[in-house]
Formats: sequence, C-alpha cells, structure tokens
Amino acid sequence: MSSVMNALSYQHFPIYAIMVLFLGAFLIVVFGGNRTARNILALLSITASLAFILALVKPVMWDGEIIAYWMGGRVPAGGYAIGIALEVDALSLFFALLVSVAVFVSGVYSIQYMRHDDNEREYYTLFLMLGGGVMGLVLSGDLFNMFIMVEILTFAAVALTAFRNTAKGALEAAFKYLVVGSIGSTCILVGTSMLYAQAHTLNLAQLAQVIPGNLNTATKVAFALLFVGFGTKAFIVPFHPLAADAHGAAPASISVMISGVLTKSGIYGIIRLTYFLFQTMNLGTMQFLLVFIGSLSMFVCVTMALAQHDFKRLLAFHSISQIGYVLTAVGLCTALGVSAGLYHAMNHTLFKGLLFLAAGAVLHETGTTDLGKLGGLSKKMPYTTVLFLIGAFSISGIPPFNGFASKWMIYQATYQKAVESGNIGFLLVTIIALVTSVLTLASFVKVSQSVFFGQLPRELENVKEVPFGMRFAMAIFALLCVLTGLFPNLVTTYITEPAARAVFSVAQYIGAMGFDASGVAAETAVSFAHVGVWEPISWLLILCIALLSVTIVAVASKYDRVSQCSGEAVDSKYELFYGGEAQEFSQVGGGDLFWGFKHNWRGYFDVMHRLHSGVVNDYALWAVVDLALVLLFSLIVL
Amino acid sequence: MIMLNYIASFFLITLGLYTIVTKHNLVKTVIGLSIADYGVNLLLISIGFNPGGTAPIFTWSELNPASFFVDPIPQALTLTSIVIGACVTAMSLALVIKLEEQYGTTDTREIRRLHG
Amino acid sequence: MTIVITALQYLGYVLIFPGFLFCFLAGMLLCGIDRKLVAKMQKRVGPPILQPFYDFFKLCGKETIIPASASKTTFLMAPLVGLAALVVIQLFIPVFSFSAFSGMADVIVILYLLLIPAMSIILGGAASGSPYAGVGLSREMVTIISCELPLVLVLLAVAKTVGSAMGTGLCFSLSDIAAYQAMNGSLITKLSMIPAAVAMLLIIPGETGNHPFDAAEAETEICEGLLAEYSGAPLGVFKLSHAIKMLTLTSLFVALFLGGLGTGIVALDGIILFLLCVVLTAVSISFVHAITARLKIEQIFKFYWTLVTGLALISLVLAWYGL
Amino acid sequence: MDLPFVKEALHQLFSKSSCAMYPVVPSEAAPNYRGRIVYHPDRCLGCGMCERVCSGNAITRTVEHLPDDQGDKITLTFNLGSCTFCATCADFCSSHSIEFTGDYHMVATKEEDLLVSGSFIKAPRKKPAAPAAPAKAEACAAAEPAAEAPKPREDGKPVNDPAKCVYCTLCARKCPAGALTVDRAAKTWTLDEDKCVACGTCAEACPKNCIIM
Amino acid sequence: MFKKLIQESMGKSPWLFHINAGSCNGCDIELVSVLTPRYDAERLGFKLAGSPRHADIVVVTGPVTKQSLPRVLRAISQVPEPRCIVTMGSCPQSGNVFRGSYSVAGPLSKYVHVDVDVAGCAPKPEAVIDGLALATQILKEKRGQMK
Repeated sequence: MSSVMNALSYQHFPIYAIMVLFLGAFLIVVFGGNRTARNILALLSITASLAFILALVKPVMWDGEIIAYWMGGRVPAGGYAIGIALEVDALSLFFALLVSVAVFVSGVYSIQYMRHDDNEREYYTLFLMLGGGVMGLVLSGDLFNMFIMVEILTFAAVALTAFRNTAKGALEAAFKYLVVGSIGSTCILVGTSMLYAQAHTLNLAQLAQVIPGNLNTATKVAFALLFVGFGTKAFIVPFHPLAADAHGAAPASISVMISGVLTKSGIYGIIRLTYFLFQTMNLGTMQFLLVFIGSLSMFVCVTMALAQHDFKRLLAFHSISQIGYVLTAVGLCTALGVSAGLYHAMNHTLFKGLLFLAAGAVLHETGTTDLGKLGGLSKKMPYTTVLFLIGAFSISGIPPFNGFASKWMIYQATYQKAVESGNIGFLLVTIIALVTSVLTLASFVKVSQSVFFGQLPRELENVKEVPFGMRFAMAIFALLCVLTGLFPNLVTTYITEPAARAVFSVAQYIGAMGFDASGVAAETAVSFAHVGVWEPISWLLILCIALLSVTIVAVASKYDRVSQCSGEAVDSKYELFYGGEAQEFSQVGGGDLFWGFKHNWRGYFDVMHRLHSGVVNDYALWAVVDLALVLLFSLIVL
Repeated sequence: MIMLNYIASFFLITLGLYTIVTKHNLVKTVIGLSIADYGVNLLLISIGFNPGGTAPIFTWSELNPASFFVDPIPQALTLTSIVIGACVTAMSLALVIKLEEQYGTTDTREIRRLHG
Repeated sequence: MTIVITALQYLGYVLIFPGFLFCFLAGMLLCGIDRKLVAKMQKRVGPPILQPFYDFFKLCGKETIIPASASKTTFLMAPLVGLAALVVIQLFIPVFSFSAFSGMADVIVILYLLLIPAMSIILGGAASGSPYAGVGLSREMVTIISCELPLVLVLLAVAKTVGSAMGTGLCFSLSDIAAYQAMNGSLITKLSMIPAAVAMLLIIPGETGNHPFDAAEAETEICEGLLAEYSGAPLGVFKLSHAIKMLTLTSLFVALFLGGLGTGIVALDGIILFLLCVVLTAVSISFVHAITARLKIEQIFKFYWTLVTGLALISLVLAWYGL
Repeated sequence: MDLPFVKEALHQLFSKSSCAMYPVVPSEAAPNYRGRIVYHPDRCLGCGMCERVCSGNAITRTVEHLPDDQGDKITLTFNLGSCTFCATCADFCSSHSIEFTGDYHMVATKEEDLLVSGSFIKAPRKKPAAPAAPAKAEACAAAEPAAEAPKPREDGKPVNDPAKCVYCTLCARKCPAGALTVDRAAKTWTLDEDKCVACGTCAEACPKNCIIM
Repeated sequence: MFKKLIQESMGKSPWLFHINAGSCNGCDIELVSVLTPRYDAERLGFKLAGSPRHADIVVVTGPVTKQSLPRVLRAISQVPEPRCIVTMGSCPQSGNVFRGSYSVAGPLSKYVHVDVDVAGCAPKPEAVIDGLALATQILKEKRGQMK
C-alpha cells in the first residue's frame, strides 16, 4: 500500500510524464492497427503527460521546490553522480508545461487532420516519440541524457518532416534537416564528451559546480560546441533555412511541434548552458553574443518572411524571428529580460501553434498553401479566419493579445538594460525589436489579404469549414492567447517569474542534487520592476464601453440598415467596383505585396535570396562557419 | 599515444565536415556524416581509456582503491553513439533513395526546390 | 453610492471629455480647419469650416451597400472598432495635468494602440474583396512601416530625456512625462528635443494618411484604395476616425513636447489643447499638404527612413548623451 | 528635396483668394463667347443651309403646309443638347437670323428645355408666275445678242449671266433647295422657281460673280 | 430633427464621381477647372470622389460609346441612393458630332434616367456649377422622399 502511495508521490511525476509518451508510442506500434484504439491510446498518453506536468506546477513553480530524482535510486556515491538523474526546477517545468500543452493540442488536432493520410500508426508513434524526446530533454538532469533526447527528437522530427513524402520538398527538407541536425548533434556529443573528460561527470548540477571555476581550453571548446549544437535545435541564425524548409514541408501538427516545442528545447539548452553550466552570463561579451544572435535572427528572419509566398514557409521564418526575441531577452541577463523572454517563449508556442494549425486547416480544405492560389476564404471558413486573426494579432503584438504583453516587456527590458549599462547597442536592439514587430504585422496583413480576404478563386468554390476537432484544437490555443494577453500580471507572477527566478538560482539547482554549492554565488536579488504601464483589463473595459456606445448610436441611427444582395443572382450593384464589363476575378496576390518597402531594400533582398540557396552544402558550410566563429569567440572571451 | 587518438579523432571529424561541405553528391554527404561520427566515437573511447587499466567488470566486494580500470561511462556512451550513427546512416540513405526517385538526381545542387 | 458616482464620472470621461463628444467635435473642427487652411494656401476660398460635419451627416443618410463578395460582419464592424479604439487612445493621452486614464498606458502602448485603427481599416478594406483595397492595403501597410521607425525613435528619445532628468533612467509613462513638463516646462525648449519635435511633425501626416503621404487612399489612381467599397454610414465613421486621428496625433505631440502649458482648469485646458492642435495641424498637415505633391509609396518609405529617421536619431543620440 | 511653393503658400495664406465666387457674383461670358442660340424667324429665309452645315445634327427644319393656300409654316429647332457651338450655321446664314449669345446658362432637367425653336410663315408663291417664264426665256434670248449684264429680278431670285458663266456647277451644288440644274455639256443653267428660296447662296458661291440677285 | 439635419447636409456636401464615356477630354478639363482655385467648387462642398460608392452625383461626359456603355451602367448602379446623374456637354445627351457612328450607343437617357443636362461643348465652368447646384437640389428632394 505504501509503495502505491509512494509511487503516486509527485516526486515520480517527471519520469511518468516522459514515460507515458514513450509508452504510448510503444503501445501504438503494438495495438495501433485499429483507428479508434490508436486515437484513444494517443489521447490517453498526451492527456496523462499533461496531467502529470500540471500536477507539478504547484510544488515546483509556486512552492519553489526542486525535484531531484535519481533513476533507480542510484544516488551519488563518493561525491560523484553515477546514476541518471532528472532534475526539475521551475525553468524545466516551465518548458515542460509548454511542451505538454503543445503536444496535447497538436495531438487533438492530428486526429482529424491526419485522417486522410496512410501510415497513421507510424505517425502517432513518431509524434509521441517527438513529444517524449523534448519532454525528456527539458526534464533531464544529465547532459548525456540530453544528447540522447536530442537525437530522439531529431530523428522523430526528420521522419515526420518527410512524412508526407509526396508533398513538395518534404524529402529535401528532411534531408537538409538531417544533415545539419546531425552536425549539431555531433557537436553536442563532442562537447559532452569533452566536458566529461574534464569534469568526470555528466550530471548537470555537478558540472555546474565544477566547471565555472576550472575553465580551460577544452571546456571553452566544449562550450562553443554545445552552444552551436543547441543553436541548431533552436534554429537560430544561421540555421534558420532548415526551419523554414522543415516547417513548410511537415504536416501542420508537426510544424506546431517543431516550432513550438523543438525550438524551445534549443532555447532551454542554451539557457542551461550559459546560465548554469558555465555561468558566464554576467560577462558583457556573453550577453553580447546572445543578444547579437537574437537580434540577427529576429531581423533576418522577418525580412525573409516578407519575401515568402508560401503560407507555412512564411510562418516558419516568423517562428525563428520570434525565437530571436526570446534569445535576445534571455541574453540580457536581467530578471525582467529573462522573465520577458520566457513569457515570449510561452506566447510563441501558443500563437505560432495557432497559426500553424490555421495554415493546416487551410491546407486540409484547399490542398495548397501557396499564397498566390488562395483568397477569400473568410466567407467559407469563418471560424478559421477568426482564429487565424487572433494568432496573427498576437504574433504582431496588437494589444490586448499575448504577443503584445511579452514584446512590451522585452522592449522595457532592452531599454532598461541600455540605460543601466550605458551601452547604446542595446538601444539599437530595442529599435530592431520594434521594427521587427511592425514588419511581422505587415507580413500577417499580407497573409490575411491573400488567404482569408480578397476574392475567392473559382477552384475554391466548394471549400468547407474544417471539422470540429480541428477547430477545437485551434480554439484552445486562441483562448490561451487571449487569456495570457489579458492577464499579464498573473502570468508573470505565477509562471514566468518563478521560472526566471530559477534561472538566477544556480546554487539551489546544484544544492538540490546534493552537491556542494558553496563555490557558487547564492541567488542574486532579482527585481522584476519595470517602468512601463499597461493594464489590459482596464483598456479592454474602456474599449468595450466605447465600442458599446458607438454600436448603440450606430444601431439607433439604423447603421445596420444596409442592402446586401441575397440569393444567387448578383445585381451589378453588389459587385465590386471594377473597370471591366463584369466583375472579374482579380485577387491582389501576396507575392510582392509590399514592393514599396522591398524596392528600397532590393540590394539586401538580392543578397539574402542568393544566400538562401537551398543547397545542403551551403547550409552545412554556414553551420561550420558558425561553429568556427563561436569557437573563436569562446576561446578569446571566456 | 592518447594524443594521437585525439588528433586522429579531430582529423576525422574535420574530414567528415569537409566532405559534407564540399561534396555535391548525396551519398558522399552521408559518408561525411558517418566519418564525423566515427571521429566522435574514437574521441569518446579515447577519453575513457586509461593506459594499463583493466576492463571495468567487477563486483562491489572486489572494489578497492588500488583497482585500476578504464572508465566505463565513455564506453557506454560510445555504444549509444554507434547505434545513433547507424540510425543516422540508415535514415539518411532511405531519404537519399526517395530523393533520387523523386528528383532523378543525387546532386545536391539540383535538389533545391525550397530556397530563398 | 460613491461607486456609482465614480462610475458615472468615468463614463463621463469616456463619453464627453476627453472622450467621444470632445473627439467628435474637436476632430471634425480640426479637419474642417485643415481643409480651410489648405484652400487658403492654394488661393481658394475653401469649404466652410463645418464641412466635415456636413459630409458626415450626409454619409449617414446614404444607402450602405455591402458587396456580394464581402463578409458582412467584418465589413460593418471594422469602422466601429477603429473608432472606439481611437477614442480610447485619446483617453490615454493626458490633457496637460488632467489625465483621465493616462496612468494606464505608456508611450509604447500608445504606439501599438495606434496600430489598431489602422488594422481595422485594413481588415475592413480587405474584407470587401476589392482589388483596389488590396493595393491600398499594401500601401497603407508600407506607410505604417515607414512611420514606425522614426516614431519609435522619437518616443524613445522622449522617454530617455524625461527619465534621465527625473533620475529614473527612463520614463515611459505619459502621465509622468506630463507631470515632468508641468514642473519643468515644455520639452521642446530642450535643444535635444527639437529634431525629435520636427520629426514628429513630419510623422503626423504620415500616420493620419494625409497628403502628400496618402498614397494608400489615392483617389485618382486606386479609387480611394481601402475605402473603395465603403459607402454610407460606415464610410462616414471612417472619415470621422480620420479626423479623430488627426486630433489624437496632434495631442500626442502636445503631450510629448508642449506639456506644461496647461492652467489646471480642465475646461480651459481642453480649449488650450484644441488651439494647440489647430496650430500643429496648420503646420504639420495643412502646410505640408499645400506645398507638396503626392509621393509614390517607395518615396514615402525612403523619406521616412532617411530624413525623418535621421532627425529622430540625432535627437535620440543627443538625449542619450544628456544634452 | 525641392519645395518650390513654401513662400507661395505662406503668401497666399494672408492674401485674398482668386475665386470667382460664381453663384454669388454673376459672371459674364467672354467677348465673342458662343453660348445659347437665339433664332430670329423674322429674318429667316428658310433656305436650310444651316441644317446642311450643322455637324452635330442639332438643327431640324420642319415645313408645314398651311391650309387655304396661306403658305408654309417653317419651323427651325435648335437642339442645344446636340450643338457643338461651332457657329458654322450662323456663318452660313445669309440673312443673319442665327445669333450666338453670351448666355452660357444651359442647364435643364428635361431635354425639351434645351430646345430653341422658332417658326415663320412663308407667304404662298404667286402660283402661275406667268411673266416669269417669258422673262427667263427673254433673258436667255436677250443675253446672246446683247451680251449685256442681265437685270436683277424683282422677286429676289437669281439670274445668271451666261457671258461670264463657265458652268462650273458650284452654284448647283451649293443650292440648299436644289433648285438649280447646270449642265456642263449643254451649257445650260436652269432655275426651278418653285424650289428656289432666294437665299443667295449661289451668288456667294459663284467664282465668276455671274449670278445676280 | 436628425432627418432634417441629414437632408440639409445632403445639399451641402455633394461628392462627384466622374465617368468619361468616350469624351474628347474637353468636358473633363472643364470639370477639373471647376475645382481649381478660380472656381473652387469645394467651397460649395463639392469634392471629386474616387469610387462610385462614395458619390452622390455622377457626372457623365462623352457620347457613351458601345465599349463604355456596360461600364457606365455598372458604375452608375453602384452609386448608393440617393443619387443624381448629370450629363455634361452635348455628347451624352445626344451624341453630338458622333451621333450615328457605329461605335456610339448613346444617348445616355435611353438607358438610365438622367436628372440634369448641362449643355455646351464644352460647358463653361459656371454652367457646370449651375448644373451641379441643380443636381444638389434634386438630391435633397430625393433624400426627402427616402424612408
């Protein structure tokens, strides 16, 4: 009896949360021949995983407990960690929460979305392995385990990218991703082994205890290797073309996983690496590296996105652009910055997931994501349109949606950092972030014009709204987008600030595993104070009052007494004003909508176009060059 | 002796990366990945090697401060790494076959439908 | 009881001053004065100052046609949302020392709230399905992008100046900026703020979409662009929004650079604010309108990202080094 | 950037506008402006030349035979809605019965309001016109030996001077009523007296000035 | 009261939509000159609108060629009520010198009810102002008859 009670103790929940996903994958291989059984198994395992993680929120996040879990009870012997450990602090749990929510929604969505594909069994197996891999990565307390999980998730992601192997570019994207991803994985493995050679341990906490005082050439090289390795997982510049290819080619539910979950694992790895293992974030140059790469990703990807004319590929570039925001904010090494970065990471999972699901809904119904072939879907798919718009407003930072709340904190954080450090470079970052935001808005205006508004092409006359299951999945994300935007104080207080505090409590992280943390500075006083003011609820209240009064006046003055044609026969009165004899199909496509902007930047866009050549050798070269640069950086600076 | 191992392993890794970057044949790219992987394996096994050490097979009672054996953890890591390397090769070769079917070529310069 | 009175008071803020009624009257008058002034500068007599009111009421009396390809709800709701959002922005901007709600938002929030009316007009236009609206949308968006960068720089420069003067490093809150100016005089008297003020003056016509930056609504090329399919009352609401946007941006200018001129009496402050808005409109909208021809969209972009951004940047750098 | 109108705009702001203020201040048309047509039926001969030269088909001429041998009621209607105001009709009118005024106010809600019309009654012809035929024959006969200029007729109809006439047929072609027949081969010049309206077009058109009115 | 306000406003802010139905450009130039500082129709509230949806008064110039006829009718049908159609110059009223041409479908009154004719070739700007003022009166009457 007590063993049962013991097994139900929340101490065990992390490993349960990982294992139910892998178990689900295994069971689906065995029993998944039947669709119902398969769906039930998949749903059960993702729900269970979500439940386990949610159950951990109170003890870990709110009570500040750090769960140290030694697999098989193999506690450290002689001061050296021998067994494999899971260590869950608020940071890990924060990412695990994102992962489980994204996996859950994506799984719910898949049930309808993947209905028409064959090999559904393999799909769910790989899907659950992908989820389990990321879950294992963020909950792990062991560097080599992280590598294993990275490999699992890379494999699952590659296989899922190529899942619809008849779709345009799916195989190609998978191959590129595999090659560059393997380079990244190799980097992680070499880095891990070099750290092991120096510290003779693989436990994260122990590494964090040993390494910072004993930096030498080998550890510096290891740092660079691990940084680049996790960088490939986060798809930061210069690995962003892979993300674009992979997101664009994968099924939408997998795009959600790749952008919402996989990139987060890279960010998580970088945070662990810089804040915990090497504790180098107080170095100005280290902050510079992260902020520089973040800003670069932010800007390069948003401009690349403006030039895209495929719905999902465009979203993919935006995904990396938002990751740039996260990395920038995290790289500031201020409490507000980290909190803002994590907040944005969470929002990114939500709104980007929503957008990818909307893109998937469009693909599901129309069979294409080419912006030039779509248009006018708002009349056929009203729910999808509304949900998409919520996502688009969120990502472009329109108040009161969540993207605004986190971006706003990021601007505050960067500007405060600029003022505090007196470094005008951070000011530039603020400006880049603000401009990126409006460029994001521009490209989503482009998407909404060329997919949901404008005129309906004749081929799409028979398009219908997507089934309820898919709408439900999107609605979850949309609801979360609105809620996290409306209550930023609650979110920061209960979710991101504990996680951000965990980032700055390295000593507790080490101490929780039973290692001596005396050499590490105790938790520094963290302050989340910021200078701005933003009260979304009051704003919304005033807006509602204003809107209500406007509407009342409008209705009273018969504003809604309008004439709209009814029935099939269209009087020329209700046709669009157009120069021809009859209304013709004349959709303003998305291909080059913002030429007024691009015209002034044509040199830049030419260069970018040439750089993103699509040849795998070039991308590998970028990876190697990036590796070399980071190596140089870490050898000089650290 | 060990130094030579390290040099060799880094040489292998560099050679693998060089192959990936410069060779325009898909299969050669895969070979490059494998070579880099072997380099890593060599590195791992060299890290764990203690000259003169015995195999790390013992029971708790045999263990005493004087016993001297090679580090078992890198060996475990190497095994895992080998398995993963094999998976990478298998997976990428499968993709190469499919790519060849779809694109009719194995030249990476022509497999760039997704670009820009 | 006090709750009821407070609620009524706030309702009064929203509906009367500085909310709807003030916005409606002041915005429309501003628009009329602008048209009159432009006419004067072009050696014309010009429409009566009440002309925007006539236009608005006339449009209310017209038939509203919804094109068959438009989605009705978006088409009809977009103008109302835009109008409401604009009025709320106006509420957030302090009238000198009197601030109804300005403690609730800072300059960055204002920057983003200004996107909502623009988005409402973009979505409304896009919902009509007209190809002209498609082209107009593209130009409107590029105009927004163009104005955004210099506007950001101006706002950051102000935030830095006030912040370093107040000793907090930086200050985003509009009511704090107003309070600072009430104590220490207008910001425009500072040398470092003059380029920013000039930049802001040039941003105002771009943000409102006035001539010569009205490529998005070029009636002679793309048939009013986004508004091409609007008729009747919704069109009137858009015209009203445009008028209020002029008021909003000019009063934002007043709040940023000309604070401290208030008397403390709310009614008098309202009149002073309106008069200042008139002067600013005359300088930044009417005068610029009268002396220029419409720019092409890529010229607008170039203009804002070179000249205006340069001015704002000078100001920011000066503010950064405490001049 | 080039801003040439800065000074101009500032100057205009404080100077008087250049508006004509039209509805308040009435405005005269420029001299020689060709506005609304005024038709003087009392002067009209009814030749129809105006109708022939009108490019816009704005002029219609209706002839109504009055009973009891009172003559013909000839009505000319000028449709301003079809007029190009080229004034060719006035130029061609030998009796100056068409006049273009400076009244440009030609606004109407109905098309009828844009019609200018007038009519006159053309006295009936003295039917037999007995002396006329001999007179003509006499004139023709007399012309050859006498070789002197023929006399103008009392009724205002044209007389040809065969001595000068080269039979170029210009007069016949110009005749709005089609009353003249000229045969170049036979060298005859014949006037149909019933058709002739005595407009004088033939005399104006004659290059040799051999037609006498 | 509100209705009266609207009706009064209707007379003070007529917006024009100009359709060239094959005109020789003479009338078009005169119409534009109405808006120049010399005549400044804006002081009477006139404004050229870019889209028929915004317009109150449609000004048609030109003899309504066969090519332009369907477009003219479409554009006119898209003007919201109350609306007023003004033909400017002689061409749309009768075809003028183009009457009888194989390519002319006019006059316009064959197809739609024309409210005001402004004759002249081309009309003097003052005449155009007169015509538009008359159209504005008609507009007010039509508004009075609406619901």
